[in-house]
Amino acid sequence: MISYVLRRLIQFVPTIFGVTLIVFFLLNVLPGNAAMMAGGKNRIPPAAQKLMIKKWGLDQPVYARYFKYIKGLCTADLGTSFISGERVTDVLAPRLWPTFKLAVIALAIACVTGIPLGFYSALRQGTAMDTVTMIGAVSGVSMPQFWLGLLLMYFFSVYLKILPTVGYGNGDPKFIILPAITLGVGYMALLARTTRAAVVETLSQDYIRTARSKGISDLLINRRHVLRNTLTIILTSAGLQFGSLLGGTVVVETLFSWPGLGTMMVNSIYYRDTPITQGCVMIIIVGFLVINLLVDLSYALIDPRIKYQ
Amino acid sequence: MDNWVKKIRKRTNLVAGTIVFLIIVFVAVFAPYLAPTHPWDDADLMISELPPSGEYLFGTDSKGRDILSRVIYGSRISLSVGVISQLINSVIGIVFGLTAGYFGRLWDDIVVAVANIMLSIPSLIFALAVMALLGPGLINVFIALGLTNWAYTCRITRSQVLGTKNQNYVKAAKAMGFGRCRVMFLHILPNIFGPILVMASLGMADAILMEASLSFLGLGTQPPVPSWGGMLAGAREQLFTAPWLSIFPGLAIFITVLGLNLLGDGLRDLLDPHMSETK
Amino acid sequence: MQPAKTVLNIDSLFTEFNTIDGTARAVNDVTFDVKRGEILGIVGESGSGKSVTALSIMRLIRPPGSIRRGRIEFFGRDLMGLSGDEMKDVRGNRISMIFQEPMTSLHPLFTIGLQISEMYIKHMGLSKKEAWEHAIEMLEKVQIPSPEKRVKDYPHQMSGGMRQRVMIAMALSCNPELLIADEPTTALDVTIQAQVIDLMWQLEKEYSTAIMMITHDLGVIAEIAQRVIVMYAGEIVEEAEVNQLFEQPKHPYTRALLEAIPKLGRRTRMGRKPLQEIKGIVPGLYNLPAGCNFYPRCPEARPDCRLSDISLIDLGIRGRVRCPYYQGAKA
Amino acid sequence: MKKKYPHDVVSSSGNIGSAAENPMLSVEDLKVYFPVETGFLSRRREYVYAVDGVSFDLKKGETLGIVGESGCGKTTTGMAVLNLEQPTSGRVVFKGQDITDFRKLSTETQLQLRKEMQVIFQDPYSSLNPRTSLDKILEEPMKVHGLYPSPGERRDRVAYLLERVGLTPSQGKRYPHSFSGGQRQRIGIARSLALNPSMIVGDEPVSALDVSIQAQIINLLIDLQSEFDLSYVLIAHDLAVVEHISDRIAVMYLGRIVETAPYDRLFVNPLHPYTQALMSAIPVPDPKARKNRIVLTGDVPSPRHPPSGCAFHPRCPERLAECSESAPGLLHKGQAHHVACHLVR
Repeated sequence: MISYVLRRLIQFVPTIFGVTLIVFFLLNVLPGNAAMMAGGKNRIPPAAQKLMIKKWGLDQPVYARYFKYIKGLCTADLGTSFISGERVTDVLAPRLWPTFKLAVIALAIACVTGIPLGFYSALRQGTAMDTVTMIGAVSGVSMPQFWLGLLLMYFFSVYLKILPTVGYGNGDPKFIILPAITLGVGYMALLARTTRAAVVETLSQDYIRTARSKGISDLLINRRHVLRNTLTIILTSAGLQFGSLLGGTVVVETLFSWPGLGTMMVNSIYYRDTPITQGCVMIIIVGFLVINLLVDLSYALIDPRIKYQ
Repeated sequence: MDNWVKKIRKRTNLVAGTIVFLIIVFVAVFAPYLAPTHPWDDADLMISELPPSGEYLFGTDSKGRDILSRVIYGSRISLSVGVISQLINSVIGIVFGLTAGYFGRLWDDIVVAVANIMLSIPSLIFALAVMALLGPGLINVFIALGLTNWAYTCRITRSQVLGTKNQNYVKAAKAMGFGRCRVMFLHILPNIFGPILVMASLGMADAILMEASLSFLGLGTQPPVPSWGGMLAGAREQLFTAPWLSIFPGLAIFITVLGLNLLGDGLRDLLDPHMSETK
Repeated sequence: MQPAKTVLNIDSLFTEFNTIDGTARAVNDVTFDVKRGEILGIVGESGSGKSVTALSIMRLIRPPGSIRRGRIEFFGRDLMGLSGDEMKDVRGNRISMIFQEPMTSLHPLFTIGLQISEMYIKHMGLSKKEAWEHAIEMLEKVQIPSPEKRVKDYPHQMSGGMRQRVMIAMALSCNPELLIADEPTTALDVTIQAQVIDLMWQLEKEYSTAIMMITHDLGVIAEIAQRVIVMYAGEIVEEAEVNQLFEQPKHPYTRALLEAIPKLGRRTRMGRKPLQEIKGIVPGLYNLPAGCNFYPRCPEARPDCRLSDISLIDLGIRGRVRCPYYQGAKA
Repeated sequence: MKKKYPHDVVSSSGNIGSAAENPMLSVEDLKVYFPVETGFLSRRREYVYAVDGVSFDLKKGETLGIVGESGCGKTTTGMAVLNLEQPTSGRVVFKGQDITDFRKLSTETQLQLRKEMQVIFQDPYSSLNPRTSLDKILEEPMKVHGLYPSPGERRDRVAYLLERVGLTPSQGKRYPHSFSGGQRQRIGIARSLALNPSMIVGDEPVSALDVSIQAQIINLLIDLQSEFDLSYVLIAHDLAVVEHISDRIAVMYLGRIVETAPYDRLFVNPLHPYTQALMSAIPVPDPKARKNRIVLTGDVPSPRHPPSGCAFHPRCPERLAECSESAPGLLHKGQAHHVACHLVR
């Protein structure tokens, strides 16, 4: 088990490395462009451009800049913003908490509703409830988040007037309700579908037939035998699909003017502030990787086949 | 063959998905004949923000353009994004997945490593980064989304090849001295095409959603081209005065994506008997 | 409990599967009984309905299958009339079952100790600790070496033969009156199969449990069974005491089957004669032939065999046979 | 249908299996090891010793049966002979040509060899490409090898093959899923004959079939042997089937041949304790013959960690002290009977 954990931890390093490589080169292959476009649509005089290029080290070759960037990463230095000249870490730090809070609450909503719905649906395969739940789930997966957000906003804020439309409201919990639901619904639908498929698959296994032949009550079979096995499948796919939730934060934050990493990222793309974009992308990806690492490590607790490897 | 007809009929999701998809294709192809007005040339500020009525079924937007016409033309954008970007995805994914799974060894290790790194970047984030590099525009959307999801196709293809490679009919083909290309493309590929097809239709749904998101964020298709996502970009500000601006383009995205998802689900049920015996 | 002669009495059992391809009559008018302490062999090829019969007795048939009609009397009580909870008290406790696939029939994420304990906790109301002790005892009975260590193992740490022993331990833990063994040795190697058969012999003597042994292997049947039922395409075609079945098979199918299998040493002793083939293919359950199901493949078929369904003829002490011409053919 | 049977050799003369003439296939000290992933951070490489020093000959027109339990390496041996597995060491010589390094041979030689050696698999469900019609399954190898160049000739050949294995040419348009297991196995046999091979390796060709179908396929294989002038290597776990078909039998245990003899010698006088136990373990379909069996204790050890010395010694009822120390070599006991056991000297 220790060897498994170690292996997973060590595998984490090249993945991070690979990700930085792809992201960095993606955002930096056109060196002059960044300076030219810096400051958005307002063109900068050529003299100033040259100065900026020199100042940001953009005259150096890409690989040299990459090594510098990696060196910086090791000391938690993500570079400085092209626009404001502030350190990227300083710009992004206050943005972390709102995004984290939004993602976690959305995740909680999705898990608490999606997994039981999928379970329930699988146990009542073929009934009307199952059909309704699964139609709901496929609709949830197909729903564009910004549209769902607009509909919710219209209903709760414009029509019922019980919730605020947009903004952070200085941490007022009322403000997070709509964004969190908007962000969570798609993921909830994904979880419900995954859970149902996993449970249906498990129910057809030979060892469930064995459990039935032992005379064990359905409740115990479902709670113990089915759930345990299903958990690994759900966790895997929940981890992999968590990326869709993180990607969704960008859209949802923009729609609700939520002061998180997502809005920051979109703005930095508008203004061609590459270091900021890069910082946002890296933080989101690391979040995604950490979640998947936790998922993998949790197998070791659930599945004895890994424990004894 | 009789059974095939029966089986397809019993799959409501497959039938519904196919019908929706065909309708969208029809609308996209015949848009000029179906749309009452031109989607952006007929702007007329005199008739801006009119609610839905007999004359303007879906109402008009702030520039006085007929929303119905724009939604009809928007199907062309969404459909082309779905088809073209998924085509790019599939070709890359199949080529890498097939060769990696079949040849194994170092090549497999490289492909798997790259695909895993790609899979560890959330797709929308990756697409945003590519758009940041290329700048907005429809062609760039094709490229960005075409490069985004190939790793999923690659992974599925590779795992299918690994399963099929050890099937006895593949061994028999080798034992008869068939060349690698013949074995890969004539014996393995046709047998794993089902799951790839499923991936493709679900991938199209995903691409359409992502294009809408990019355009909503202002980083995808640029105005005045009527992209469904782009039409919703400014809708929030008019939510109090003209809520219909938010309704119809979103509904169009929803129905299209739903149709493709149902199609994908239905295909999976049909082609993968292991999963389908539940219904 | 009053010692009864008959443990199980099945009367006109019909089990069907309704699928997109039509209705499969997997078990078609099957009637037989199992007596106290006997080993009843049920032999048949794939699709003969032998496994479905077993699952029907346990009432474990899942959709799209269903028991159409019939009585399944267990000590005089019709299992078909029991509620779900009452049936659960019968399963595992009084009738238990072993399955063919030892690799997949145990839950991969639980220790075998826990899986055996469940039986004691459910049916005898023992505490976890007591149940655990009993589980170790059971493992010892099925001759698993160092049971107090192996009880903490997970299934993936055991070989196929070991797992089948665990299945047997589990099945016998509550001392059931009837044990249904569905191809328990088919997935095992010959030397391991010999061990398991040996074990079942010993346990049968010790527990005097009636055993219903389902297999496709006539060799296994000859080794272990006292009475044999031969099934073909969902029907019983012959029933006889084991020696009689092998010496004087009555139904043409039984005869053909016995001729068709290669026997070890026969060629060395008698030279190579071609094996007697049974022509044609095993019929699909969706489109059974009219009249006698075996008619299209029967070497002794007569024109009137396909005119009407053939009923099972009761020969008293000599068993039963579903062929009106069994005597003529014998000569 | 009346069948002519090839004359049966009741008494095997001593020359069976002897190297008096050039054998069609000769395998010398064949080893196939598969590397396995071991614990992380450990440098030690571990192997599955699937085949660990196997030697045998196969004469023209002969049938060699290889029997053993799962994991004994019989299938791997067959696949290595066909070069569907790469041998780790040893030599495989086919018709006088060393084919061990198959990939180093010229393309023409490879094609020629593929044509000569064919295979029949166990599972009739996975051995046929589900997306290919019967006609195509049989025609494709002919096309690739340039046999029967005209479409008409090919069609005739396909029709002939189908008829010969007991199917009708009109079924050629159909796809594998519409056939039963036995019929599929017939198709697999027809495919293996399509290239007119001189040797066929059959990997458990009848063990997945129903009892009533088994006999059909066994008879078919025997008929085809004389008709097409074939040599067979037949891999099976069922000793009774092997005895019925084979001229000579090799018994394998944990990657090695423990005993090899003409079928009748082996049956009358099995020398190796494992062979004896294996024979005694087989349930005989005769209730009168219920007997005291030699029941081996324990499981077959993993080929990853084979026991020292004679691999059978932990389970052997008659083991000696030396059995755990040194592995016995194959000893010739006369009349082509070889055995590897310290008890037999």
